[in-house]
Amino acid sequence: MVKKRVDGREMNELRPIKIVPSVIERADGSAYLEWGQNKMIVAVYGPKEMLPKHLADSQRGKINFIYRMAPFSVPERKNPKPGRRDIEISKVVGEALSHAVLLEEFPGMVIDVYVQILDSNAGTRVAALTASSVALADAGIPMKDLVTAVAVGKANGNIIADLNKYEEDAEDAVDMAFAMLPGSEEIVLLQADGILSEDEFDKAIKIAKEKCQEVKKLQIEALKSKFKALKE
Amino acid sequence: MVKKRVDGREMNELRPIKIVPSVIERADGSAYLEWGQNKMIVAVYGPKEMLPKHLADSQRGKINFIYRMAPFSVPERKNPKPGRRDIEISKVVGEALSHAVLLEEFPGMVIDVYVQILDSNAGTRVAALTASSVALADAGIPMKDLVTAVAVGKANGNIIADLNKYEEDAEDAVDMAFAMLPGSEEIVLLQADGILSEDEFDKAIKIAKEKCQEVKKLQIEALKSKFKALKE
Amino acid sequence: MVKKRVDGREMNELRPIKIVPSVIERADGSAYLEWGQNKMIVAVYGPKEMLPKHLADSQRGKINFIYRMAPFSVPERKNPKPGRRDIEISKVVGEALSHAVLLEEFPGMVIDVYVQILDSNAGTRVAALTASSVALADAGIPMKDLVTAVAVGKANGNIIADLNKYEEDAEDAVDMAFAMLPGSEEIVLLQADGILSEDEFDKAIKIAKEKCQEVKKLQIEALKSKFKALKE
Amino acid sequence: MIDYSYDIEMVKGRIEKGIRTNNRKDDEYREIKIETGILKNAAGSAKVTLGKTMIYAGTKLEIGTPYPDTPEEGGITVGVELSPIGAPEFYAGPPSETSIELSRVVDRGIREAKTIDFKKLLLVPKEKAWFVYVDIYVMNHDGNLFDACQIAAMAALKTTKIPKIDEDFNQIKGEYAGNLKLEKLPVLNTYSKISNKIILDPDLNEDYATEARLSIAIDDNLNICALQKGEKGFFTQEELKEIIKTSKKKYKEMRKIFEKL
Amino acid sequence: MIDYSYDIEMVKGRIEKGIRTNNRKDDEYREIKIETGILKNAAGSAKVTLGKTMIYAGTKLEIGTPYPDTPEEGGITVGVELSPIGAPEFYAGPPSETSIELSRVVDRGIREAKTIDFKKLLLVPKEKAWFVYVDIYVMNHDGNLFDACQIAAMAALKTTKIPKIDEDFNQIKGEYAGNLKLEKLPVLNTYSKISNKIILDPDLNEDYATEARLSIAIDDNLNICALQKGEKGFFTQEELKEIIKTSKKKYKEMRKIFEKL
Amino acid sequence: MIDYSYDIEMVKGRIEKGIRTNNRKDDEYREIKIETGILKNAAGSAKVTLGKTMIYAGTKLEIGTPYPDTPEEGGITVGVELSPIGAPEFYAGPPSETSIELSRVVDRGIREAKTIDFKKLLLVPKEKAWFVYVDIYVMNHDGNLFDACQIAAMAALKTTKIPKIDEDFNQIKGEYAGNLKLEKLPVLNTYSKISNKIILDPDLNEDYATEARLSIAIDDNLNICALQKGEKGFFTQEELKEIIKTSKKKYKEMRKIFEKL
Repeated sequence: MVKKRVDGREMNELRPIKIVPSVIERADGSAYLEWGQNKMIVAVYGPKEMLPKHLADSQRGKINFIYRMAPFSVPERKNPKPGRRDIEISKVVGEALSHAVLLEEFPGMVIDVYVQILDSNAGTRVAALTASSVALADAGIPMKDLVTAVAVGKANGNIIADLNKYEEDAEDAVDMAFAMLPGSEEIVLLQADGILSEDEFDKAIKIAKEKCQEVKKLQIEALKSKFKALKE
Repeated sequence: MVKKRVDGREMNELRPIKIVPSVIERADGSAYLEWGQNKMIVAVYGPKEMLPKHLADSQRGKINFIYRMAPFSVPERKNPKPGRRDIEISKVVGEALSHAVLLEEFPGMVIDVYVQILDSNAGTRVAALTASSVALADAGIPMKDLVTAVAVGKANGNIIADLNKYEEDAEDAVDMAFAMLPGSEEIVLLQADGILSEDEFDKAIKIAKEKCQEVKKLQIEALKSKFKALKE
Repeated sequence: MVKKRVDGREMNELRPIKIVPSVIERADGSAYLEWGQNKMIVAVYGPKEMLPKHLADSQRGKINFIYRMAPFSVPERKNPKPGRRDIEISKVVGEALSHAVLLEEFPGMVIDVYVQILDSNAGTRVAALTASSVALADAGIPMKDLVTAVAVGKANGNIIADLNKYEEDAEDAVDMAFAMLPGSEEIVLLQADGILSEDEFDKAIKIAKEKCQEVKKLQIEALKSKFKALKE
Repeated sequence: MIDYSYDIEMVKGRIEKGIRTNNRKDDEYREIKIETGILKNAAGSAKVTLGKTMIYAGTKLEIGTPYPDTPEEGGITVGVELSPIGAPEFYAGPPSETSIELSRVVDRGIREAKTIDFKKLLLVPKEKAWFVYVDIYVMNHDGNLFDACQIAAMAALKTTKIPKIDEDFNQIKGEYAGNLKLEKLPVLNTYSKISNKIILDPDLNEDYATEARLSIAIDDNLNICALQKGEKGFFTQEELKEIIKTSKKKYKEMRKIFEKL
Repeated sequence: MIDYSYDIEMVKGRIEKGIRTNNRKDDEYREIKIETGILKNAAGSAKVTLGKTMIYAGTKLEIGTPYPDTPEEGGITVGVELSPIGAPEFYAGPPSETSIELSRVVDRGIREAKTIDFKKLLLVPKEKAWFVYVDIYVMNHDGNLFDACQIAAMAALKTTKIPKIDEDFNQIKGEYAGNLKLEKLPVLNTYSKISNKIILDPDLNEDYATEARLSIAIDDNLNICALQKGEKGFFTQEELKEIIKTSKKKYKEMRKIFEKL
Repeated sequence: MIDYSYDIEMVKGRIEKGIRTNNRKDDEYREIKIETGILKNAAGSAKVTLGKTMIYAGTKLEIGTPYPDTPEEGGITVGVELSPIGAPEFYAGPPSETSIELSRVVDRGIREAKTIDFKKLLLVPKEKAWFVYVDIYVMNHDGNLFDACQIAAMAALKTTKIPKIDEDFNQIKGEYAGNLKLEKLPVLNTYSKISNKIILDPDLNEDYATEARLSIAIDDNLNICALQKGEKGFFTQEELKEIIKTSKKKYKEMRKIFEKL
């Protein structure tokens, strides 16, 4: 008998993902993303002049990445003010995104990337990163590649892809946020909590890389369908 | 038997009003106002350069109106920090005041109008607006007219002028803040809470307009007595 | 039988004091100070350009003095945010320090002096002031004299020097923070809480002045040992 | 991006000639689309588009202590977030005064109409009652945020489920005791005065050209339950009368939308 | 507006020659006027003018939990607000360090003199006691805010009524159980040192020219109960002695003002 | 002051040639010095120097209410303060995002290794448990704050005494019921990638030249218990493998330091 996960998925099966670019009229680029129960909107504004000017870098542009969760997006109502978790995620996900963008083309400028989580069930940061690179492409920002992200980890003794909240609460749960540039396999995001042996880590990375290629196809399809729609 | 109100007033009778301009030596203009139990001081500083400069409007000046209640000015001690109510009142009363001031004469500048409520018993925002236009006149700011304000509304089935706190707590209470330029009858403030029929609304507006003319006389008298005092 | 204090000290005996200059590599000047149980580090950065510029004084420099207590430095854990006490101490101690520094030599500039209290047991502000003037000297900031500070006061009917926490909690306790320039005996800090007669005050000041001369020697020794170390 | 290149004077000129985008009439709303029940962690949720203005609203219920002056009542809190996603002029940070006014006008329209019977939210007198939090996100700003936010709030509230609780008053995850009952269905209508014309539901260009704004909440009995004038212009008494008449006329049309939810 | 056009050097020159505005003596206060009981929502209230410096103070009493280290005591909190009404250099926003120093010096003078017996504020040991909030607004700043604020605080406290409470410890609106008792009547005197002269009660021009400032609180037994030196200058021991002597002399004069309230 | 005059390109050039200051090897830590028990008001305390990076850490224990989802557990809170004492680029004010990331990485390394058994901190189920606060001050920043702060946190925790309490759950001053027990001794290792080389424990110059950073926490069983990649560069899978191997090798060396405390 083949073991399955609580929601019927295979060990390395992703939850259903839906990506729709160009959903916010006033933004320079945007994307709506569903990933299992997770729902979010990303908007990109810029490149534009960095203000106040003393924060600008005369050599290259900057990504200002802001991740926020709505009060109703989690089981217990969240305070509307950004918490320490929001700020940490904004920092590391923004850094991961920065690697892909050709920032040297925007000296002294900033690109604002805002993510609003509307509903959540584990894995919002990798979903946000995946959606953000679609929104950047939608905005026409030059990038060396998309950034593609997945969570991998461990629950109940199995190394699995794309944990849900129930699995994240397992006694032995490990949640690992992973992102790479799918062309070069350059790893730009890696955050993990929980106990993993070296072998388990290797296995998790292997799955993560495979799954990123799968997610990348969805990103490309979403962008293609937009440009197709534009042509028609 | 003629019905009267709990404090003995007629249905459309205002509480006693006292206005004294020029009470704050260091301000460019000021006024002290008592309206029933309400007591407040308004000070005007400006016109002066708007800082930071990027907030300035090169075509016209701005009114920066700030309304604050002292912790001891209400039955339950108020937190000294401004609340959401203070901020909303500051915005709408400031907009009402702006209509009367010849802002095109002060491009790029700002006029600060500060109101401090010291004691309160319903109707502070209309009292603040009434006092503010006296303080602006006291500061010599050119205006097309004074702004004159009253509260009207409903309590215990009657359409009445100038509700007190007791009346505001009636089951069917409606409190409507109203302000106009008494010369042109241009309505610049209108805020209402509570249930009013169309007919009741018309009646309330009619009373409000009459009462504004009454209040206007008190504003003019206060200003005259000041200039008279100056001449002597 | 000679009366002694709870910790065995004479009435006008200071607790052991240890001063070590130049403890923070990245600072322009610094000092570590132990005074009884009190432990703290002071760092000096500057003189440097005052920003934002509109806060600068074109005639003379400014001291920006910041006093902070670590959450673990007091018996009950302190909130890490600065409280009203921290802010008041920063103001008055900074003013006391300003008198000694030749601020006219730094027009438009600022010298930052940061004090972090790591452990405490009464008298941290005078200890901070004493340490700060060593750190300023360590930074090579020109001063007309050191500033030297002690606490004096009253406990259980005695006028005493350098109260500890236990003595500060006496029914009749008076705590008086005192600082002077030891050369000219110019008094630059004086803060007292609690009831003192005029005679007691005179006696306390007399002790304070004597004790300052004692503390000054320790400041000088600390600075000398540093310059000696440098020469070797 | 929506093209906002034409200037305020051009908008005024068009309004004077009675021309609105897509030949809209002065008292006509843009197309309204509502989806509800879209967010699982929210007790109630809605996505509303009013023309190109896009709003998300979600509700949460929490148990709290009744206020001392209403010991047998729960309560409601409405917050509007002008998300930086929704417009280049919005920024991340504490609520602006625009956001606070918007929150309070939407809140008052719902509260004053007695949309929710706060007594029905009571669990234990003086001790425990339900408090309803409505959080509204402006995700694309193309004008008339007041009405769009009110519709989103009403849609989220009307589809709000009350959590089941255990004997310790802890919410049981994913189980519900029933729906929040809305006693009334108030409608908010917002008007702009531009060049002495009054138009309903201003779009973003019309918002920019607005001299005075009036928001009016109408209840099930066609009474006025809240009013808010904004901006630096003025209204005459005649204009107010006209607005009230229009709003009473619009009420049935809008109510149908709420009834269908 | 008060004319502050003449510069610090001119003030210094005048002080050196012993000239003060209105021929005031070095140890003389400007005219003090006090009105009390002027604000109905406040438990106690006062308007104080010291020359042209104008202060409003109001008190409120609230029931709170005693601190663990004083389980049988209530407490007091003093806050001074430098209202933007009172001077062009004041601004709306969180308290400045000037405002915090002012609050704390006024608070300590009153607290250290044991003006209020905190044990008498107890209602239920460890559980409930009265806490007194004194909020002080500077409405016109013409110098010496320390003494003006202290007088206003004392006047508001001395006329404070303690609310009547029901068995649930809720305040009964508009009813009072008696007056707050002041056990002591401390007086605060503030001095400026300008060009080596010491003057009492500096006005605004003198404030600007001040090299060093000393505030001293004297209690009923002519003891010192609080001291605070401020500004970047210094005092000599002899100057401190002179100040203490003057303050003891002034005590009776000022106490009379408090007694009359 | 430490001389940081040579530029990033020079650091890169040196790293490429395999040259580090003081001939340090790529996987070698700078000298580590630890003093503990240095602060009396702290429940536990440590001063740590890692080369010229200097950290103070102190702990406090307070009784609080367990979270509803862990009714039988206490907890831990780690905060890192980038004190303006420690570097000219640090400033007084609310925590920066750098400080927040640092706090959370140190916290997770300790938490995920199950260093403290939170169940042992329970006093009364659902009602009372010990909460451990670790406050860490960066007093001189010469690079690799992650590892220096983790060492300081571990040293302060390992020497933390649990206060004695009376029957009312009040702490008895200066008396202790025993030591906080550390169940595990996790080690945090931080690596910089510079010009395609991976080096352990970057000093400040190396910090500036870092393209990508990786912090990895290893537990007693040589498992990975936390990972954090930072900065705008990337790692390859091979580089990660290399880092994990080095970290497992370093674990015993570092553990000895913790064991000696």
